[in-house]
Amino acid sequence: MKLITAVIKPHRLDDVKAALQAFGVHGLTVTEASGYGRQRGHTEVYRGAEYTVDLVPKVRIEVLVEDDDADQLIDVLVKAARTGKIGDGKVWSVPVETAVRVRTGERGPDAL
Amino acid sequence: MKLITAVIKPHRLDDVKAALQAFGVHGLTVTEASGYGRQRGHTEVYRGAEYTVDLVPKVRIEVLVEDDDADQLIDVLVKAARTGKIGDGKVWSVPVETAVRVRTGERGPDAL
Amino acid sequence: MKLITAVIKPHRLDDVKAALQAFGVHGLTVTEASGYGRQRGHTEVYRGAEYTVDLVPKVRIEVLVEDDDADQLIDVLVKAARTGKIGDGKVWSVPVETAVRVRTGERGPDAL
Amino acid sequence: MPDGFSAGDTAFVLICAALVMVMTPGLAFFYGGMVRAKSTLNMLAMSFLSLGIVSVLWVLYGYSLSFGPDAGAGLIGNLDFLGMHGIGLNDLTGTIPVTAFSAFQLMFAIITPALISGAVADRAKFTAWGLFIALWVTVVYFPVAHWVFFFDGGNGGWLGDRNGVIDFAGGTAVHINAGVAGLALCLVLGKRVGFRKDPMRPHSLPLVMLGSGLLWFGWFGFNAGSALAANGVAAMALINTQVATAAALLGWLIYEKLRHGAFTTLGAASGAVAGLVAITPACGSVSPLGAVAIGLIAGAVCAAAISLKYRFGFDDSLDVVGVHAVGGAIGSLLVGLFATGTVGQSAKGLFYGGGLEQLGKQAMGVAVVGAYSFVLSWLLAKAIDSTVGFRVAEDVEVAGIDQAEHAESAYDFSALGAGPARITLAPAVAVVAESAPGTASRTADKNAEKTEVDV
Amino acid sequence: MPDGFSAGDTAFVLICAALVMVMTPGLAFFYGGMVRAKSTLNMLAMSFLSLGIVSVLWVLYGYSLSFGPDAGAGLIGNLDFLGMHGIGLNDLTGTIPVTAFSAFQLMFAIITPALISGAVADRAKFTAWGLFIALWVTVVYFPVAHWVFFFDGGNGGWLGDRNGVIDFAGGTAVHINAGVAGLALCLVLGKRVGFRKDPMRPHSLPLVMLGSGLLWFGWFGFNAGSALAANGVAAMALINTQVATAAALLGWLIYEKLRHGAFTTLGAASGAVAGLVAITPACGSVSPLGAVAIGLIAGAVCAAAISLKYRFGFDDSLDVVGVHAVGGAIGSLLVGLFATGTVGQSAKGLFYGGGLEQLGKQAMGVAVVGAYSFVLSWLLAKAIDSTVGFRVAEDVEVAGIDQAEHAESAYDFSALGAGPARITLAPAVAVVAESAPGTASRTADKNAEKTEVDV
Amino acid sequence: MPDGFSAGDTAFVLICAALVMVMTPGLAFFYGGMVRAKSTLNMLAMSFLSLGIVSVLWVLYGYSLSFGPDAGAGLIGNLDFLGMHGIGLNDLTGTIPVTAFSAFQLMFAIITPALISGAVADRAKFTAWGLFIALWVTVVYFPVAHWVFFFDGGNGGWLGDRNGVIDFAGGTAVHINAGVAGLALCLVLGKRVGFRKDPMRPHSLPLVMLGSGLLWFGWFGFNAGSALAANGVAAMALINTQVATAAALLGWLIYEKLRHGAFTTLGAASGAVAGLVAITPACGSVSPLGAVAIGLIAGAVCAAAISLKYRFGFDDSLDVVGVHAVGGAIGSLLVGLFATGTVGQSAKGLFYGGGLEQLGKQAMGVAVVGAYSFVLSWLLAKAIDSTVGFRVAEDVEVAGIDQAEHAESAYDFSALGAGPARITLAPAVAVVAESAPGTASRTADKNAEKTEVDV
Ligand SMILES: Nc1ncnc2c1ncn2[C@@H]1O[C@H](COP(=O)(O)OP(=O)(O)O)[C@@H](O)[C@H]1O
Ligand SMILES: Nc1ncnc2c1ncn2[C@@H]1O[C@H](COP(=O)(O)OP(=O)(O)O)[C@@H](O)[C@H]1O
Ligand SMILES: Nc1ncnc2c1ncn2[C@@H]1O[C@H](COP(=O)(O)OP(=O)(O)O)[C@@H](O)[C@H]1O
Repeated sequence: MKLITAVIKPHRLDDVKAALQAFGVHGLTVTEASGYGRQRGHTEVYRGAEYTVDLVPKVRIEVLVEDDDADQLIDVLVKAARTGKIGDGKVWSVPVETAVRVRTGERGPDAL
Repeated sequence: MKLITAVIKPHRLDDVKAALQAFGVHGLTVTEASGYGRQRGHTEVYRGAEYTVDLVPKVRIEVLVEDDDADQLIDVLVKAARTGKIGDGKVWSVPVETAVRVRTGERGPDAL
Repeated sequence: MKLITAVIKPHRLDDVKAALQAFGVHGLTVTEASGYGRQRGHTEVYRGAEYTVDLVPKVRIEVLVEDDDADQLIDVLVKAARTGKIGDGKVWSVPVETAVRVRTGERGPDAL
Repeated sequence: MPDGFSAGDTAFVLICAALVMVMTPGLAFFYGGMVRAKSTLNMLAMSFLSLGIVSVLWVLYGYSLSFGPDAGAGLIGNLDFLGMHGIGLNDLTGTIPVTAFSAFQLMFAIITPALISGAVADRAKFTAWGLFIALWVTVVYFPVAHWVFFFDGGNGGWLGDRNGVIDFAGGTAVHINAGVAGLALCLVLGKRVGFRKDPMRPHSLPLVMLGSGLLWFGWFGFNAGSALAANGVAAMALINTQVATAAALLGWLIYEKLRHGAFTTLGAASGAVAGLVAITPACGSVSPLGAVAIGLIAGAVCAAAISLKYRFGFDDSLDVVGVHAVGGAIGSLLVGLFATGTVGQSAKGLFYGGGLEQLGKQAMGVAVVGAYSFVLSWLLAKAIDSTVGFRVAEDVEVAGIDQAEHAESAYDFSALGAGPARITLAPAVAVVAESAPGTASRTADKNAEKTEVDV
Repeated sequence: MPDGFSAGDTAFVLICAALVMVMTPGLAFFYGGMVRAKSTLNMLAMSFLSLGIVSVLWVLYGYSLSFGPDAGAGLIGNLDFLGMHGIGLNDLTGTIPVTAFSAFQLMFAIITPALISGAVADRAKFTAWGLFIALWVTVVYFPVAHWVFFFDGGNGGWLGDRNGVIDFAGGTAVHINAGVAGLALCLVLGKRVGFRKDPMRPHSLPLVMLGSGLLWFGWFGFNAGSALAANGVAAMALINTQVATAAALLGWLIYEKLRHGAFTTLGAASGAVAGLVAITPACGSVSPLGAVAIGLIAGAVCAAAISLKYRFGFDDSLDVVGVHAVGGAIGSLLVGLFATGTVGQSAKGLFYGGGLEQLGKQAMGVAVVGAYSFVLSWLLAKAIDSTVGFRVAEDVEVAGIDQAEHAESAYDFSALGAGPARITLAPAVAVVAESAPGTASRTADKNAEKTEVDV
Repeated sequence: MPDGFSAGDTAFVLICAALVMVMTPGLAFFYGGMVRAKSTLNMLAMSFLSLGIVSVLWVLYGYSLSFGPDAGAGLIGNLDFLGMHGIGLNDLTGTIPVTAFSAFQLMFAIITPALISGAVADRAKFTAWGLFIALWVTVVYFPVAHWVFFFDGGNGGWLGDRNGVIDFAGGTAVHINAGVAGLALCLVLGKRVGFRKDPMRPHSLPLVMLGSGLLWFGWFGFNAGSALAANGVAAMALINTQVATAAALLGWLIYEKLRHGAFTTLGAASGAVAGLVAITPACGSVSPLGAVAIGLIAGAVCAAAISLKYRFGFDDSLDVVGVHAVGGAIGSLLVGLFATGTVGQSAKGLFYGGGLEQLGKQAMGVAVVGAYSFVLSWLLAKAIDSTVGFRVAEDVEVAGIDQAEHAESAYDFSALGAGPARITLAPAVAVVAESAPGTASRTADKNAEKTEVDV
């Protein structure tokens, strides 16, 4: 099994979720994150002190998938998340040794 | 070494932490997350506009363990997190190549 | 490629970011987290009820790097994050199979 | 306007009515900040509901039952003023229009049941709460207000006018009354899930401080306004209110530092409220120095009293008993010691040569109101609980009562304004579509859904 | 002070002026809590800007245009009082200093444009908004206030003084006026990005409740103060305000429970405001029972009216039309039914044997103010939009208008107080350095940067 | 009540006292929102502590030192009124009860030290702060109030009554006094850890706006109430307060837009406060147009002045110097230019043909109060610092002073109400257990623990 992690722009989450559902993904886990990269931050001013905020809000998505679906799922995810503007984010996959569904104790594919 | 990641119901965190301590785990890292899956969300109403909130609050736990303890730890964790109701969550493990304790620079098992 | 994950003290983030930039890292992803470990928490009192808060705020950093830079990057990161006091945190690395830049679809090293 | 009318007194009482009104939102924030984020809205809504229900009942019959001509023995007013009928624009109560007096007193009737809500935080069905407010003000507050606040030259209320119990602004009628009712209510509803086990720290102390600030501010209207005139008594009541509150704030902080090792902001806010409660019955009869003494005592004693709920195991969630019942009793009884006889009235307390007589009267007032309120409140709560049911389901409580009872979330600070929890607005369309099955069904199985939420 | 002066009335009106002033911050919180966190500050700033601009214009010429001697036909005041020149310290309006009356009326002029801002939440250029306020009060509010509020024995404003339209405290001049202007404005600006599609739930309902609490509190000054004296009429206006608001709160909650299955706190707050709006024109002419009726009707009807924007597809973001235009019209018309003729004035409504005459006058008032305000507001908005531009860029709106227009974030709750978003203070040094290229440049390409922010 | 008594004036001053009281919580929110979340509670608590301590001292001896019969040379009051003894219920100050005047003035004494707290945000030991308040009001505020506010037909305070320094409501006695004391305090305590390096942006601007709104509201009581009567002067003071504040809000925004490229909400709030400060000494002697001028100047100048701390490197954390010292000085001096001689008093300013005389007096007032306050405040701070110590440990400051000094967290918005930080309630049991070793020990090694927290 694989764990696909994606760091994307927050306002793309809806579309990504929809695309993954369409693709047949039954679940995913989301965390709020911030990213530093090519995308510039912005400036804020408080009583004359100007601050540059160089981390921008991102959303981090984790999806467990069976090995065979991994590549296709990555493509689906990337397509749904893309705006073409700097800061669209990254997607990566790592190998998973075991996955368990807490409720039932099922392992492997059945855990999804 | 292995990294065990668990996504569970927030109100199980106490028991899981206790169980892991009992099992001999010296530390863990927790992040607030939200999950989408079989568990349904709920409806909210604001001035006549009804919203369906389909992500539910979850807690994400990460624990580094030595290879030999991994399976047993997963069992302990799953048992402690289980309520038997839909939405109990997932636990998965991935292989870790190196782990370092920042304070001392110790590596491998000593880092835990 | 490797994914380096670091859990550090929040007020070290600036220095770590600076050190990584100097090292040539072009991006990273940050999440707020809480950690349980050797570092003690603190006590709070609300109308006579004393609570012990045993999770302490941490910051979780994720960096994708090419295999050859991994070890060096870990050293840089550990040095920058260190205060020498209990609670400095952990750094670990896991193998990454594919990494994609959402904006362009570039894969592998080019995705960074 | 007729002879005897005073524009100055009217201006004062009308503004004081506005000040007392703002106490109820203030209380809502004071309470709302103390609960967990997942039940904040319910806490706020319980107070706002009192604003809604009591105001309407007051016009319909509340004013008449409380301040209509005595129906006999000083127990209750008659029905002459149903619907506030027959009250002329220029009829006076003392030097002010009757309507001004009625508006001022209405605000007292609103905040009293609102005070009770703190005892049943996180777990009361909203409809049951509304029902309770309506019944409680009718059978408890209106009569008690008549006993204590209705003066008619010896033919008024039996406690105040006929038996000389001194309660300048409501230590018995408002605070003991509400505090004891809170005890009855939390006994009937039972403890919150996780009481003494789960963490239940306040989700926003700045909100609590805001509430205490508005309460303190509005309380000047509550106490000084009770002079019903802008005169020396009002001025004395006002400064006594300020210094007693300040002293209680210090008293609570000192107790806390000694007992728990820290000066907490929640302690400062709680001490201030305890002082406001304690000086309420006394502000019209003591000196500023007496007020300081009353405040110090009330602050320290209430700080200690709130731990009773742990010793005896009743879940008076936001310490309505420890602060309002205890604080109200302290203030009412201390009148018997500190009344100078030279401020609002002539009865002297023990320390001013008045002997024990007034103390006895005060004790009677405390006992009578406390006993009556406890019994009636307990019966009402039981009746409601065994009919419509007073408490929400356990999983609703665990998920947070706001979701099930109000279908809202108090906060959403996420970058996009929708939180990690994503939202689809489809139903908004349903709202406008003539046939809204989606809406219907969604609403229908809402409770079913609720049982899963966040658990 | 001269004969006819009343210290009591002056005290009352001065305090009422303070109460009305606090309504504008209250409105800011009511609106600010309803939008997403990323545009909260803009919402707050739009109201505070009105405090700034209108106060200055009022002194310069606003008071004179509104309450200067009639320039002809009751359409507008003349320029006698430019700069409030020639108003003696002891000159009186009725029984109070002219300055007191002027200060009281100023607060009305401030909140009216602020009310409009709710219709254009999240998307209006701040400079354009400031320009709109200045022009709008000049060509719309000041004249309309003259029509409705300026009484001069038959030589005053043409609606109120000359044609007997009853608007005690501003149902037409303030609420219909602002509500209709809001409609014009949101039509010109267009819908928010994602209207009816994206989640746009309130980011802080406690902030909304705070706003509604302050509005309710300040509104006593607004309505009772409009009697311009501390007398029986003021007292009646005050109690009517309280009970109508309470009834509307209940009316809205009931409608919502039936239609959407939940009693929401936002509904309680919205109902209260709807009630305050509806009773505003009527509080000086109806009985408490009449006020209850008006409140119940207003609460339920406004709760239904807010869905109009979905049916007709205009993005009146915070329901200025549904609450203020509709609520103001309801209250103004119901005066024609519920006026008793025994409170503030003698005209009787239909239910009190007055026939349809007053109702006709009321209808005219509603129609005239509504039509005038809509046309003028639409023209002003168009003019501004086609010159300086009224709306921010789409990516700015998506990123949150606060960043681009105010260079601030409303909240930062992170452990370190800088949020995951790290900050460098270099520019603070630049601020003091004589040559601040860093600052300059940074400021220069700010908009460029903005276009990337958080999108 | 005796001859000369006015119910209208009494009503006015009593309500104004309540308005001034609410300024201190308002200030707490204004300051509390500007600091990082981890030190919000300490910021709030510093203001509330002033409410507690000063009120009690006022009754004990503060009123007597400030407003007791002059002890000589107009330097200080005597001890005739210790414990407010011997003040009859109906004794009058002018047309109002002495108690009303005393209560009104007490509120001034409370907010002045609270204003100072902004200069030492995030780092002052709470006990040391309490000690400072007590000493400072005793040796600085009470005497200075006597100099400026005590009038006794030429035998009163040496600045106001004897030398004609015009300070209607406290530009010197309150604002310069507090502002300069803030400078002394932050010099003694030193800079915050990370000053000019770490991000220190406000954690909640809505809280700041709430504070500014309450300050603006309460300030009407502060300024208009200083007329001590509901008359033409009070009305003029009120409208001047409104328009000067509005103009200053605009002045600050314009400066900021030109200098930093954005209209910030914090700038709007800060400008409003700067305007309120500047008009305080002048509201009783200038015209509305003069008030607008004073406001515009104060807003722009203060906006520039706050950068002084960066140039000179003192950490006046929340700009007490830039806003209160500078704003107070501007207002006090401008009286010498804009006084019309026709409002509250007869002295004419330069622009009204009064020559430079009054300007000279004003300059003296500014210099005297500034110098006295700086020296005494510096000595007190030094004394406290070298005895009990004034500043918390560095790691406590880094972790957030709230944890160590108040053992609380300001917010907890997490789903479960316990935040990612889990909590065990064991001690709550300990609280009730007779022997509470757990509690004891936990309290004992609290500081030890603190040193690790979050660092
Ligand atoms: N090396 C990296 N490791 C982990 N996350 C990264 C890395 N580089 C970029 N990111 C994440 O991807 C986001 C987008 O990257 P950025 O360089 O801004 O734009 P783009 O991916 O379009 O080139 C960043 O905000 C960060 O969250
Ligand atoms: N494929 C997946 N990848 C990652 N996380 C998942 C996946 N499926 C479910 N989850 C997480 O597990 C949680 C519980 O899953 P759910 O399907 O609701 O219940 P259950 O696990 O009991 O069947 C979800 O809320 C989500 O956080
Ligand atoms: N086994 C573990 N798995 C995952 N994270 C851990 C583990 N042990 C510690 N951590 C993280 O590292 C942080 C620091 O660990 P701690 O034991 O407190 O100090 P130190 O690392 O200096 O010995 C913890 O707060 C936690 O976030």
